[in-house]
Amino acid sequence: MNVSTILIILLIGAFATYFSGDKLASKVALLFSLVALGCSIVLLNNYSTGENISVINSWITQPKISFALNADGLGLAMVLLTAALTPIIIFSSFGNEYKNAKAFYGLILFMSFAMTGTFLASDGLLYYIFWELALIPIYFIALIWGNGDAEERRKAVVKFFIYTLAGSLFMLTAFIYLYQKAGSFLIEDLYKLDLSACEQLWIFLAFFLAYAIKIPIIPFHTWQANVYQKAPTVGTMLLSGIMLKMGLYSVIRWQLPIAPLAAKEYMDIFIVLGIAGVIYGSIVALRQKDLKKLLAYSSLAHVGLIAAGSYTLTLDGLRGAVMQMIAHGFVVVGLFFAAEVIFRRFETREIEAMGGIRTQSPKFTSMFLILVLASVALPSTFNFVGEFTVLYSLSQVNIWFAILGGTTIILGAYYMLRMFQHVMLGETNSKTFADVTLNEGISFAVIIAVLLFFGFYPKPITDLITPSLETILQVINKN
Amino acid sequence: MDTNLALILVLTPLLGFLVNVFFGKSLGKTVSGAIGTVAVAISFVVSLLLFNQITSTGKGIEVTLFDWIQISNLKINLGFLLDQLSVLWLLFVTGIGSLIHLYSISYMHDDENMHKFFAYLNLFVFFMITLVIGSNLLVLFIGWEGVGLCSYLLIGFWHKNQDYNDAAKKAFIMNRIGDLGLLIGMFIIGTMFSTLDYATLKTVIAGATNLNLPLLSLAALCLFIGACGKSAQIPLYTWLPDAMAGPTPVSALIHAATMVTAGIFMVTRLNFVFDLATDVQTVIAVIGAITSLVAATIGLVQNDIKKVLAYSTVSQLGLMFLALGFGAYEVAVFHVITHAFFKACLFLGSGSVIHGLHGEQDMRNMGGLRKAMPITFWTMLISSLAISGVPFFSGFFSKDEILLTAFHHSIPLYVVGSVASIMTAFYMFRLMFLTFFKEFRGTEEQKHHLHESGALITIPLIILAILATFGGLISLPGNSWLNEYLAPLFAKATEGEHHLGTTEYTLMGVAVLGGLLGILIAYIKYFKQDNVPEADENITGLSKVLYNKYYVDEVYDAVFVAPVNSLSKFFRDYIETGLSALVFGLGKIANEIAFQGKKLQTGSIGLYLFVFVLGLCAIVSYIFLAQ
Amino acid sequence: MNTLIAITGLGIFCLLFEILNLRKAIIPITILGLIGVLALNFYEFGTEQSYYNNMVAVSKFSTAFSSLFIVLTIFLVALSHNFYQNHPTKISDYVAIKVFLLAGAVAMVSFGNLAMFFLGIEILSIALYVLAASDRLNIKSNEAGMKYFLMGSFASGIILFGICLIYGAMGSFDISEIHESALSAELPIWFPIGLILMIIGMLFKVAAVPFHFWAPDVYEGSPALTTALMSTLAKVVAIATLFKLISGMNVISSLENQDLLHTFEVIVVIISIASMSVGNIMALRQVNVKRMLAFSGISHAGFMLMTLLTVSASAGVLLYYTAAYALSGIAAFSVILYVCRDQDNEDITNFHGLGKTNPLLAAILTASLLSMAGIPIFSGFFAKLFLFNQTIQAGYIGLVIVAVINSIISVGYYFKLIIAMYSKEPNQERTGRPFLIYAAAVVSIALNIILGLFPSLVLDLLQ
Amino acid sequence: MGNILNQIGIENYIFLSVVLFCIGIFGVLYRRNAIIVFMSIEIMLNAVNLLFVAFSTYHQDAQGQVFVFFSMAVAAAEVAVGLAILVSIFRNIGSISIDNLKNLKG
Amino acid sequence: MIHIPDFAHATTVQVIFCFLAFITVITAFLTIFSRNPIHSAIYLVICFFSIAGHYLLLNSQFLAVVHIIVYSGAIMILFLFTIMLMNLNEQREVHRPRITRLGAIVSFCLILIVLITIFINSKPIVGEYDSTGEDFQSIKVLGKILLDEYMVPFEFASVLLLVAMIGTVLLSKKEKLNK
Repeated sequence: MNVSTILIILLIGAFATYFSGDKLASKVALLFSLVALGCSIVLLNNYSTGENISVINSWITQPKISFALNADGLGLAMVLLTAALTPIIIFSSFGNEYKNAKAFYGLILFMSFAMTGTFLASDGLLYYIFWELALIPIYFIALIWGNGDAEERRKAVVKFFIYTLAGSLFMLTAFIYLYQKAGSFLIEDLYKLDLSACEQLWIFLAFFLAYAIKIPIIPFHTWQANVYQKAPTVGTMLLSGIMLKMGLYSVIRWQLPIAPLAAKEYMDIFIVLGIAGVIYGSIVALRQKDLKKLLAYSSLAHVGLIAAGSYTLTLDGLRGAVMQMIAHGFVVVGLFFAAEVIFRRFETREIEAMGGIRTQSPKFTSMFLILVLASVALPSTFNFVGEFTVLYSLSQVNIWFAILGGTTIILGAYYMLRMFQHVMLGETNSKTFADVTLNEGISFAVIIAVLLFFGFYPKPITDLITPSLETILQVINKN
Repeated sequence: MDTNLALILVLTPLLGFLVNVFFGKSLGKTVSGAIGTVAVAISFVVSLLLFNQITSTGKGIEVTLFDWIQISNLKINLGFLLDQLSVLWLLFVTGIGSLIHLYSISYMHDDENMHKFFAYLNLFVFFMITLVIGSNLLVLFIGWEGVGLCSYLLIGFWHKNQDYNDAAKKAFIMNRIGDLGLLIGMFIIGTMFSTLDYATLKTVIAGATNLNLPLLSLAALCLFIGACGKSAQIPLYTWLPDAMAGPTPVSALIHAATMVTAGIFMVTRLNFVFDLATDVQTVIAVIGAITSLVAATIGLVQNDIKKVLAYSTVSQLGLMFLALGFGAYEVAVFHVITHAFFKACLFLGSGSVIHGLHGEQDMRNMGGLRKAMPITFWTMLISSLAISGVPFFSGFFSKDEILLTAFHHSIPLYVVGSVASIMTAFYMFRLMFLTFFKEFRGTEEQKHHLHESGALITIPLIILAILATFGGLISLPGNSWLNEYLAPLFAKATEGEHHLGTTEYTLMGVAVLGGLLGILIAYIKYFKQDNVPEADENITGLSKVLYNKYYVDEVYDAVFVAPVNSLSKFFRDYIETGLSALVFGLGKIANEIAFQGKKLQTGSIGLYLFVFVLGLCAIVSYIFLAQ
Repeated sequence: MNTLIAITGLGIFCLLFEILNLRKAIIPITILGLIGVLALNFYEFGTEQSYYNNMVAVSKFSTAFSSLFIVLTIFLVALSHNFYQNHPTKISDYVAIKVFLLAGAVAMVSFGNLAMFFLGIEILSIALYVLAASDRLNIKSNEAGMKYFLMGSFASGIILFGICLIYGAMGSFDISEIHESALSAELPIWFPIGLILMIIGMLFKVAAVPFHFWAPDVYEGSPALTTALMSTLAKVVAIATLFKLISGMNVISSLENQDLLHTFEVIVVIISIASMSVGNIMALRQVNVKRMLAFSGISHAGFMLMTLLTVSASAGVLLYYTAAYALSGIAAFSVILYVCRDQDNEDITNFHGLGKTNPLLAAILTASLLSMAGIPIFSGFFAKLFLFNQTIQAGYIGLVIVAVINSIISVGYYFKLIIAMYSKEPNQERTGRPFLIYAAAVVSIALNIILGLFPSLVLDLLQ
Repeated sequence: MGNILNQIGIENYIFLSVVLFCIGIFGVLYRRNAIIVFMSIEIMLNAVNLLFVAFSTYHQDAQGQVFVFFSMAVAAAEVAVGLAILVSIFRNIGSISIDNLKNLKG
Repeated sequence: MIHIPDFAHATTVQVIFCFLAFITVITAFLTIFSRNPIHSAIYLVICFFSIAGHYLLLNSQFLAVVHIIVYSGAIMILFLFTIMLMNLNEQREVHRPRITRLGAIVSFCLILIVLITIFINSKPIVGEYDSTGEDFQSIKVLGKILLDEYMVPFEFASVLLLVAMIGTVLLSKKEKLNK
């Protein structure tokens, strides 16, 4: 058993879902995603016992491209994130009726497949293929099942697709260039390359464009809020919960080790960009009228901090970034789900139109509040562990980075609590708000349990990711 | 064994919280209240056990549970440190906590969400214990933010009122500003010493040569900013008066006795750091003094009974920081304890009054309650005497020591502190006179229902009044049990150990006289002359400025909040749309070129061939002629 | 050679069927015949041989491309069944012309003598003129035929002039002789001029800027099946022939000898960039799908021209690219034929809601468009990848960056169609599920994806 | 008898052909009448044919002349098809001016 | 290097060449400039004849004959027939816009100048033209080459003509629609 098993399960699952018909689709999808989760846990176990679970097969001879999947701690952590979030996301959608559900759930599984592949691929081109493949399902999910004015949605979605594709094509060019130098797309060979500073800079920038758009880092974020708002909530969860992490993961896995000189030389600039995202995102989030848009900008702020952490090139920065990725993945999925729960009852996402929910639904309020608090990195949630580590690493580089980045805990609290106040508190709304159903509650409970458990005991994850991050750091610091 | 004790200590309130959260509603109000109270009481008992152990062995207990966060040069455990300081704190946190829980059973009995109230209170106690007994700064930080969260929840307990919610939010955010400072301080300390553990830190600093003192001072300053946020010091104090929106027991427990003293706890905990940063100590002293004066002046004219107490709290906290600034940690701690007694008592008393008047908080509508609520009156009177520094009540000793310390270090600050003390006496007795003397000024309806509160309310009041009276005994001048008890904590020889000489007695006399003067003025103004404060719109002149708290909230709003909000609007409306337009612009340009290009494709064969020939000529001449 | 003979024979058979009144059987039998020819062609693969005084030279290159042409023709013939339902009396003519056209195409990639080349290109062109104008009562079709004919003959004249000058320089039409003497120092200037003129003529056939103006008009006006033929088979044939001309006549070395190589490469780069950019940008505002695909074809021509910069190494890449492009083109046109069979135009509005009424066809069209846009797992992506790889290897990184930017632009219009299919409400009933159209669409897209999954199948053929 | 080109010079034939070829191009561009345009194309082809023959003489080689036969066949075929298209256009719109063929554009 | 004929000592051949060339160019121009299509056709026939004259001058009699037969005999008849069929004998051409004419003239001059310049700039052909003295262009030789060496293209030309034939039929055949 090796890592390709997960991919196969998800791919088969995608097709099985499609052919199982509209009625069964959601359940089949859930089943397969759970199987994939189980499989990834088994693989994790195998990995920790030292078993070799990587795959490498020759695929195309000329140019030399391999079907290489390598599972190290970092990759497995991200795979686990994907495998854990997919069932949650699917399960959370049980309260909605989707027309043509078979295609919908099939696409979700397919997207999960592509994202898992991205996290596992250790051949540059294979990685690129998965990276692009992940784009197609979300495009259709947002386009077909999205909400809001159709024309606006089309514009937003097409912009999103073209924008992200634009970035990634430059990455492809960089990969081809690297291939010319290395004669192989395999990551080990790319790591070994000895590139001049100038080459590294260009390659770094090409990668940066792809990742900055995907993550997104300002000023490349303009697609984000609109797409989050227009996409169906499931799509938004996939995007914000997992897909953004593809960009961040790639920074650590590909960009930094391949072009370390450039990363070191221009470190400050990229950290500043990340931190600027933190501040800018937080400030813009303050005055958003749409709940999903607000969450989108909050996401912008958080990933900005993660990116800044990654670019510090310290073990702490990378480790904090990875932990924060996982934590943010869960919390953002939870928050968007909360928005969806409200939407199911109120049929609106306008913050102004909400309020007074707390009186009617104590359970929902509590869970939402915990998620809000996790999002503002209250200690004892996993987010705090990540954010603390990242901020600490920033302080190692320059104390001002930590101070500026740290404004996230103030501004974040400001906009999140303000949102919470207007959405949940206040006079009882004239509309009735039924408390969470069992299904909804389970999704919330799982997310909250994960966040709190790792908040107090992050060691398993730290232990999992540290060795591979150290390896990457060695590559970065090789000269 | 120690581990188990520590875990019982911490987890019982958490258990109480969980039980109340999940089953509170079905258990009924009384049961859920009882569970909450018992949970805290158990912690109190454990604290007593621990106290006993510590006093007998004289050594702290360290408990390490597991590795928590790993950072390259730091390894942070989730562990507890139970030493003299933390156990002392535990005692009054859990002790007063138990009393207030008891009190709340009755006080909150009419509220439909009583189980939640107890849940939050228990959660608060849990976090407070964590804060106190954490073995390193980061565990402290869990508690630190956790109590902030509970404060947020409890201030906004009546969540239908958006003003209360605003107050809660404000408290949380101002605290967070301080928290950032604390975090930065931690970062610097972590970087410098590769540890956040108190014990290790102390050893490392003690053994260190060539310390980077400026950096350490910066760290201390950042930590102090954290303390400012939590302990409501200038410039981050404005949240505390607003926090009175919460139920009165909350004000008593969180915003008077325990949480707000966390800053003092932290500074005391890290005394070895602050001792090295003398500049920062000066800053602390100055800020403490100014805060105490400013808050006292505002307190002079407030009409809301709880607001008066709130500003009084800020002022007293300022005094404590004054002491901290001079390195007199045990003096500050002493005042923390006595303050906890009398201020909790005052708050609970005011709660009793408010309870009796069905929610009326404006002193202009009170008066003459002495007869209707004798126990409340007497307990509050005792506490007022204590806070005013009338001799032999607990406040007399602690406040006196602070002023004494100040006098030894800085005459101007001593003067400021003394003035604040005189004002304290004045406004406390203003409160007493307006509330309990003369005739009742409220409605007939209220008058009809006036009654003394029940036993569950009065018993805590009585106990606290007793403590407020005799609390001073733990650190009598010249023979201080407290100083000895705390001595192992401090690096330097204790400062508070003064020889009682002429100067000291003179100062003591001056302080007593000052206190009495304040009481006298209040007596003349509000008893003899029968003044009642003016209605809001008639307040003019300096009082208006004071009544409106120097307009600090407005200034903050104009300087910080409004710009951020308008910046947000600006970003949202212009930058975002601009950036978006930029991206769409590229598409638009392409489309425009396409639109123009379509015109070129006229459909005319002649044109097509013409371009063909031109292209042919261009290529041929470029290849063959352009050399 | 046998392939050529077999194809011609098959064409004549088609005509005979009409006489024998076997119209119903004509399409199946032709398809079977073509499959037989394909087998024959496969059998020839790997043999390097020249026939009849080197008139026809069979090589790996020629057989590989011939196979591609035959496969494309099979699809096109299969699609003819439904397309010419209303013209039962002419169906044999249509099919026969297509088969002869294939003969011309095969001659164009397997010529050993410029006479064969010229005749091949003329057969192809004349067949195309006829097919373009074949909807005789439709003024648009007439106009398309006329435009194509006029400009095509003009280009033929230029090619002929080029051949003439080459003959003047070499005294021979034989490719291998030309190949040998191309390096001689004493060549008159006629030779490079002739070459350039021939190349320009071929650039017209592949519709490269600035010789592209005919393509959108002709594509739009021609009957849809003819457009399919032009945009797949004809384009592929033209670019393959151009490639074969340049490699077969040793053009690169010859130009290098005369210090003309650099300017030549500059020209190729400029034309390539211009074709991509003009094609992609112009396609953005088109409402007619055929016209849009015409511009898309122009841009793909620009991409394919990039292979001319690395002639010695990129035959395999060109084969792969053309196969990927043509197969997705066939799939796309199958769907277009289905959707627009009862319409008098091919506007995008006809595609509204196809995702709901015919999810399979919509998926196929989407897949083919994604393939053309170069999204992974479809062969279009690998085609671009190999092409970029090859081009960067040769040092033209700037060109690749322009190509990348163009790929981005192209997504804009491909997605316009996808959006129309999936996010607009259907405006018409679509009934009937013609088997051959579905089969052609499914098979071609399946081949496309298989090529994507196993690129080495094709890529290594010409290594 | 020597090579006739000794008296005339191959360059002159080239120039003649080029001029003739260009006249053909000019005609295609200049005239709107489709028939005349066809004729112009014929002029172009003939210019090439002439050059073929001249080169054939120049090389003393018959292949050039053989090629002329093919070229003639092509010309004949093209004219046949072109006129057929022309006729059907004429039937549809009653004109053979290529200026009327502007329906397809944009 | 333009080889300027020395008119004073011009050989007969040179005179004939100049004359024929003159005729060819002039009639070609007249073909284009004639307003009446029939006149154009007539001029074109003259042009073809003069080209046949060139062939004769180059001593390829067979080709000259074939040329006359194919062009003047077949193609031009086809043209004339079509002109008659469409009743095009009077001028029906709409007035050409000036820009078209200008464009045509510009491109004519341009391409002429470019091509001529290139050929002038090129290396002149040095030395005598060889004359092998062998017979290379008699019917016999041509036949041999055409039917032996060039057998395949010859056959292939038949395919070309077949396609043209089918095509023409296809374009002209009326059919019963929707049978």
